[in-house]
Amino acid sequence: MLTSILTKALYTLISFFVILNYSLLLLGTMARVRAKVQGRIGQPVWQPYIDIIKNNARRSGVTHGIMFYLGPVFRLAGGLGTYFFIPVIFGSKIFANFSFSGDVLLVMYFIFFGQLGMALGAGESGHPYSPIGVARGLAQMTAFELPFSLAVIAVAAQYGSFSITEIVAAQQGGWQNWVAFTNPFAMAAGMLAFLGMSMNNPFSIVIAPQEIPIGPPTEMHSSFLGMLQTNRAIFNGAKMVLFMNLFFGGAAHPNIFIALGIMIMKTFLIYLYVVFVGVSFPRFRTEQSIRFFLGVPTLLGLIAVIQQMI
Amino acid sequence: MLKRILLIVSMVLLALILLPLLEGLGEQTHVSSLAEYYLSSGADDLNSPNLVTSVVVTYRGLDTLGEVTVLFAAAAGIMLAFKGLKMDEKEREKTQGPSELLASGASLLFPILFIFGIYIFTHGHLSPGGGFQGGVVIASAALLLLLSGVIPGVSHLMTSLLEALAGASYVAIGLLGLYLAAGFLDPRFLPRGEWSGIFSAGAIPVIYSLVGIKVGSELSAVLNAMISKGGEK
Amino acid sequence: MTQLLYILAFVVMAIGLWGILSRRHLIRMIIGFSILDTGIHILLVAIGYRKGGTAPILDEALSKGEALMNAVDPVPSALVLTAIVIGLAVTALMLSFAVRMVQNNPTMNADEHKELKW
Amino acid sequence: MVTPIVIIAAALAMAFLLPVLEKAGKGLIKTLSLLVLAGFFAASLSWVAQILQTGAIISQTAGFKAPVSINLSVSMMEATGLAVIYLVALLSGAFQIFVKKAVWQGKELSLYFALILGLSGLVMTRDLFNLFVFMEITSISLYGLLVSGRDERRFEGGFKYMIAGGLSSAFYLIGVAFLYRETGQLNLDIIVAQSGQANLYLPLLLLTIGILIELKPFPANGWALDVYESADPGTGAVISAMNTTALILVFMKLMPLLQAFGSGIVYAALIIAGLTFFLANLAGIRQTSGRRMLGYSSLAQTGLILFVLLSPSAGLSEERGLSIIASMLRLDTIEVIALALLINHALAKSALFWLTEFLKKDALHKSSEEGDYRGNRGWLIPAGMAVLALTALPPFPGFWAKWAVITSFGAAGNIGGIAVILIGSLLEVYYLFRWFIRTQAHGEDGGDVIAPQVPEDFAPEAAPAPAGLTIKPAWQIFAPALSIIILTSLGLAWAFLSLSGGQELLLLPLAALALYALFDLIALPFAVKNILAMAGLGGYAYLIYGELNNMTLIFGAVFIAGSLVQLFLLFNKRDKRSGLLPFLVMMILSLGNLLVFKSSLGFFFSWEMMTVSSFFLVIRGRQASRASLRYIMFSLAGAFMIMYALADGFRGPLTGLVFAIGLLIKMGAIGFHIWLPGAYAEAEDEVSTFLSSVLSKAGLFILFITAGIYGQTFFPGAGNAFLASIDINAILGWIGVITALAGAMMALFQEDIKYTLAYSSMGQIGYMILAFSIQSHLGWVTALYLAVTHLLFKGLLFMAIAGVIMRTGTRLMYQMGGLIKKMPISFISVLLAIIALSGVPPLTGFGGKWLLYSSLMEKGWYLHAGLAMFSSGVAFLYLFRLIHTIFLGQPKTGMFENIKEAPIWGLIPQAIFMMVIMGFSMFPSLLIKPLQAAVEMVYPAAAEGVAWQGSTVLSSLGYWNGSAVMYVTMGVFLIPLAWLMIVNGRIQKVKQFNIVFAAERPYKPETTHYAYNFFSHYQKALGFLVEVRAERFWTMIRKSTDALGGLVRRIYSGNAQTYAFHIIIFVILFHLLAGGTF
Repeated sequence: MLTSILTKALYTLISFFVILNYSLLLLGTMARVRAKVQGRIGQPVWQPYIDIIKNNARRSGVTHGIMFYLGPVFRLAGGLGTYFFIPVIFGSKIFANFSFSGDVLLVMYFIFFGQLGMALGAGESGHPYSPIGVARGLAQMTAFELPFSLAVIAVAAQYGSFSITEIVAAQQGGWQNWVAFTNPFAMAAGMLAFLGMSMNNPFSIVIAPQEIPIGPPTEMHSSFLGMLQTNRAIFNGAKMVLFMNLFFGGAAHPNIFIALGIMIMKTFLIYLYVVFVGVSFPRFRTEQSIRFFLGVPTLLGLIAVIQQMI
Repeated sequence: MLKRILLIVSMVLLALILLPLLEGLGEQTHVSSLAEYYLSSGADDLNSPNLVTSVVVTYRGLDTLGEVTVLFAAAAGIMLAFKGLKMDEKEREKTQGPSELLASGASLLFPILFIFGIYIFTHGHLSPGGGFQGGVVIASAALLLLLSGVIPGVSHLMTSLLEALAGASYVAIGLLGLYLAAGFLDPRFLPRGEWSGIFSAGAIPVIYSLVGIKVGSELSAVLNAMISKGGEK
Repeated sequence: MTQLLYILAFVVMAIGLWGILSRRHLIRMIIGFSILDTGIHILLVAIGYRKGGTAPILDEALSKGEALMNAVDPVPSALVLTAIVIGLAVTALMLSFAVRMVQNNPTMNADEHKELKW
Repeated sequence: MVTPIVIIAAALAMAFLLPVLEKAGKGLIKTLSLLVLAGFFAASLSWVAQILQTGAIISQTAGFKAPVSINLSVSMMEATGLAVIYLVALLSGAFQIFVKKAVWQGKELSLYFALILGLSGLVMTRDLFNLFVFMEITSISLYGLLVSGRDERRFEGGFKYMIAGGLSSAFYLIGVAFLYRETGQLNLDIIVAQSGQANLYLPLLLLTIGILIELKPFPANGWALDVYESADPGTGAVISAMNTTALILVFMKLMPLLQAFGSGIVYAALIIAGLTFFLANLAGIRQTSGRRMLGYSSLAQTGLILFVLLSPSAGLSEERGLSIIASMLRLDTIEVIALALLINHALAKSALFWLTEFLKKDALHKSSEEGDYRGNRGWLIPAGMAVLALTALPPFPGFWAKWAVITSFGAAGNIGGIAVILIGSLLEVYYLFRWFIRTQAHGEDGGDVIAPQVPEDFAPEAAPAPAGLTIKPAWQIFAPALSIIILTSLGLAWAFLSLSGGQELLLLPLAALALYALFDLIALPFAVKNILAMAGLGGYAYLIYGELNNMTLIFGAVFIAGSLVQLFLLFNKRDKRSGLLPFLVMMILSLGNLLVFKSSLGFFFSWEMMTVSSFFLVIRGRQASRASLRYIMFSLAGAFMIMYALADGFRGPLTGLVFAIGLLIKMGAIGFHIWLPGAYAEAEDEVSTFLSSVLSKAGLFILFITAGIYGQTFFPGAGNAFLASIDINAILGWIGVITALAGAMMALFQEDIKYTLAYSSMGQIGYMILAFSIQSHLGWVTALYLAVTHLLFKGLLFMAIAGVIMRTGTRLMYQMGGLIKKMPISFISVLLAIIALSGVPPLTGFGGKWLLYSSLMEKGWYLHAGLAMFSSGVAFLYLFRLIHTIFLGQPKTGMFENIKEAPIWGLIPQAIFMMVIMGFSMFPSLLIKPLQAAVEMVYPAAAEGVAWQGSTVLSSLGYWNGSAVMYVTMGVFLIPLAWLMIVNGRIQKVKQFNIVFAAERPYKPETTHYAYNFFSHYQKALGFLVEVRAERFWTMIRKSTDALGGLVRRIYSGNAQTYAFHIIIFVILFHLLAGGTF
């Protein structure tokens, strides 16, 4: 019993370590990519590390109350939890995380956990920009949630399972088995929803109120901010892993390192796609993005679902 | 105009509906089964020559009692309606006083009419006539006096007292019939008397007299109320 | 003969009804009622009549034995008597109500006594 | 022994003598009158006893036997009818003598006795011409009584009455004349006995028309309305109660004659009666004059009684109480029904008429002008009960009679009859309740949606505005009060007879109502009352526990235990709050009774009791007039549909659908939801929580039990109708999911916090409907799971919010803000509740979502699943807004500085619910396993592959381990928290408005709270989805009904001549309906 718990703790640590570093590097890389597109040199790849360390090292700090204090904790817990409920590498014990606790539904709803906590923390800060950003973000979230959930439903219906592991298992045996190819409409709907989920252009209105003062929600600073930045990396990673699992066959190889490589490659491409779209399009207003998500992506999702129904 | 046409149409339709009633209404040679009884046994039952009176006062006595009540209620209603209603001073001035001729004529006629009225209701069981007719004649006598201005008004107290007592006595006689004879309003608790006599036919003449008094006083009171526009000043 | 009486009754009733329905003057409406009542009374009397019948009052002209054969039906006569009195009472009451109505709203036109409606 | 004829003589003697005796003393005649009236009533009762032994009492007159003389006959129907008449006569006489003593003198009393004489004669006589005489006595004495009124217009009304009365007697007399000519007889019994007579159609037609006109049939009833409007209320009561009763009895007397010689006439009268009932109610909804409205209601009730009497199939019911009464009184069932309706109408309507005597104004234009009688319970209680009685709600006799009629019609397949009665009744419900609600509306109640309150009037709980009327001295109310008491006891007696076969338990809510009303009366301290209420509920739970099974146990926990916990909240307030507990306890017990009823009548009785009690809870709100009207309208419309389905015995899928719609209305499903937000929101804050968290489950429960489990026993065929027709479930499913979405969307755009919560409840109910309609093991477990958890988190929310509103004095969210520091416990409970509600793991809400999607996917309802996910996202929006705008952001300085945490009694129930939520979150199997057991009877788990593996629940699609999720969440939460505490050692607390790290520094906290119109962008994008369509639709329905009613009443032009013309038209119409030709 004890050993199994300890092993699990060790595995969890490894998994955490991998995703943290990978995600931070990915963020840095993508920032550079974006800069290149815009004709700038950009920050160094390790800039996210510097930010986090610097923020955590700051000695001054104020708090507006308990919720404010707990907000970033909630946020990071949400990111970590989301990640831990997803099996990262198919067939690997180390990277199976806590996926036995629940299926894709759990993951979908656990995403809200951090967002809610964050929103509450930011809300207590008393700064009006925070709720403005939250209102926009939540509004947009419900919108992209619809095509995304339709895509998930289509996939679950396709394989008769909500279990991520089983979905990945069903996609093994070559790229032609990936959902992206067996159920392209679901993949399209999901990937369009993913644009909104990652809050890049053109769906970045959510963070607009924060841009004037500073990074993530407005009043957060020092170690709070550091925690949020950590989460941003992990949460990003978690989402990309989820999409990889759902639509692109997951990462599976007997050799754990090759499997990791596959994972890195796939998620990198997924993220690259987001950045690619982001640099190509201007920003939507909230109501525009809502209408967008409820338009073509939802239609695609509907087609995918109806396909399954027929 | 449209309304008029609608009226005519509906009247015609109503007439058409009721027309079958007229068909087959030939001359009758027989009276109804009910009447047969009255005609054959009525005289023996009650010892009253006037069979109509027998029917009115006894066989259908409840109707008559009701009838009295109707008149009573109407009188009460009318008096309530005129109660507290004052004639305009101007209007009063406009009314001309009665002529001398009318006044003298009324004074002359009143006793005759009054006695005639009494005659009619006391002989109701013998000849055509009865309480209502007699009462109306008496009331017309009172009307004559009122119109001619010989008396300013009929005493309210008197009429109401008379009316009440007559009415109550009527009910009492009915109850006497119930307890002394065979049923409510049965006149046979008084002796049958001799055929065609004024004190015959049991309580029928008493009842008719009471009705006469009641109707006479009631109608007088109503007329009084209408003329003076205010029964009780 | 009796049929004529029936027809007369109906004509009188119709006239009365027509008066109620078409005359706007309150008093004329009431007169219409009286006429209608009169028609009904004629009808009742007609119903009681038998061919060649005489009044059901036993006297020298009509002995007890003959009554069954020759007297008219006494019942409708009794009914008519009651109906007349009732008609009288209603007419009197109607007139007094009409007087009060006109006092509240000085017009005899029934069309203009429409404070209560709908 | 007083024979009938003595009554006639006594009444007559009184009539003749009173004007004279008056001279001797006013006190004398008044005492004498009352004694005689009481004697009449006693005599009629003694007849009832005598008739039971010896049969009909016959009085011959004049010493001769009928038909030679006129005879009076009193059989059971007449005796009981006379008892009603004499009872009302006694009460009415007492009312006039004591309350209107200035007006009522010898003449009036004398006329009154003439009237009673006329009515008695009408009922007793067997002679057709004599009947005419009594009819005239009645009419003429009534004309006379009209004179004694106050209204200037009474002569106009009286004149019209005379025109109609004159015509009716003319027709009657002509009819009698020809009848005599054809049969040679005037005695009813003889004529009937002479069967095989010549054609009596036309005489009987005229005869019937003569009687019918007096019964005010459509269209010949304009005069009656004018009379009701202009007459004194006392006289109105006399006409409506006594006159109608007598004339109905006359009509019953003529029935054998009509049936023997003119079936066409019976048919025509039936149609006319139905038309009268329906159209009078239709036109009634436009009334602004209270008395004229009561007049319309009287016409309608008369029509109803006739309709029931004449319907060939109205007496088929074998209802227990009805049969017992019928055999006890040796009457036909149909006669008992008619009698019950007569009593119900006579007592209730006369009570209402008497009560209007006390109103300052008759007109009811705007509620704010004349309303606000709520201070005067002496007026309100009898008025409310009378309205309940007239609208045939339990426990009044009308309820039982109507149930008998409707079930009889159902058994005979007479759907048209059911439709006429139910739709007409609904219209009557509308205007009677509107009238009642308006008279009692609070002075501040604009009768419209709440207007935003300006921050200045934050005064908590304004003192009630001075009452609009005072009845001084209070005893003046005795007549309506007595008549209602008698009516209630009769109803209770019937209730007891009906339910005595093992369902006595169902009477408990009434007992509780009485008991707690008594407690209110003796001014027991509220805390004591509340403790007694809790103890009572506990005892009740113990009482019914043995009768519960797996399914009912769950709802029992929701209804009883859920309420019990929330009762703690009521300790909050120190004032008397009379009227709250009686209805609350009654409602909870009625809900509990839904679990243990044993017959469809028992079910419907409890259902209506629940409706009534909850209505009186809603109406207590300060601005609830509109909401309560909607509530009662929709509730009763739903109840009527249910009644129809029960009566029809679930014979076809259509009936099942109607039943389902009835329940959906009660649950506030989309399209029928417009009553819901107002009712939940405008009720008092402490009451809202009961309504939303407990009451809202009633419809769901009935859905469950009718859909199979117990259906076979109680509602033969119910299960089949549901289970066999998948279509109904498909419809339910879509309705459910759309309700969920619409509820969430509408909750989004509310500024009023209670409206937000109310719409949220609507959305949650939508999920339950959806889950129910899946019709599988997992689906039903979901529905039950949602029901239980909804109780927990919605109760939590409403209770916490009640505390917030109590402290802040406002319901508008944007006026609050930053309360987290002032009310931290309330914040935690709201936080917990919204996490649970939104379905975010690790709390219980997620279980509901997981179950829902799993079952939906299994069912193959992918689109439903998608929409459900979308609406749960939307729910997230309003939940965040809820917690943010109230507890977070900037508090308004000055306004809420001295606010304290909610009182302890508000927090205790919240704490209990929070603990339960945490428990269920940690160990979902504690909740899910009992639910599975409940569902097992219909849908076994094994058939669908639903299984448990340790603490992981497996569906055929996925799995969920609630405990593991909890541990992981705690882990990932605690580790960063520890990290933060280590790193962030020297953290400094700053004041709320010290927004240091933002670039801009705003000046005033008041303008810094981003709360108003929170989701404006969302409204821009998707607002079109929640435009007020349903509201508009129902408004259109109301307006067009209004317009129709306006159209109908236009024929009552007020012109005496037109009314006469209507009578002619009526004759022609009647002739045509009777199958006559020209």
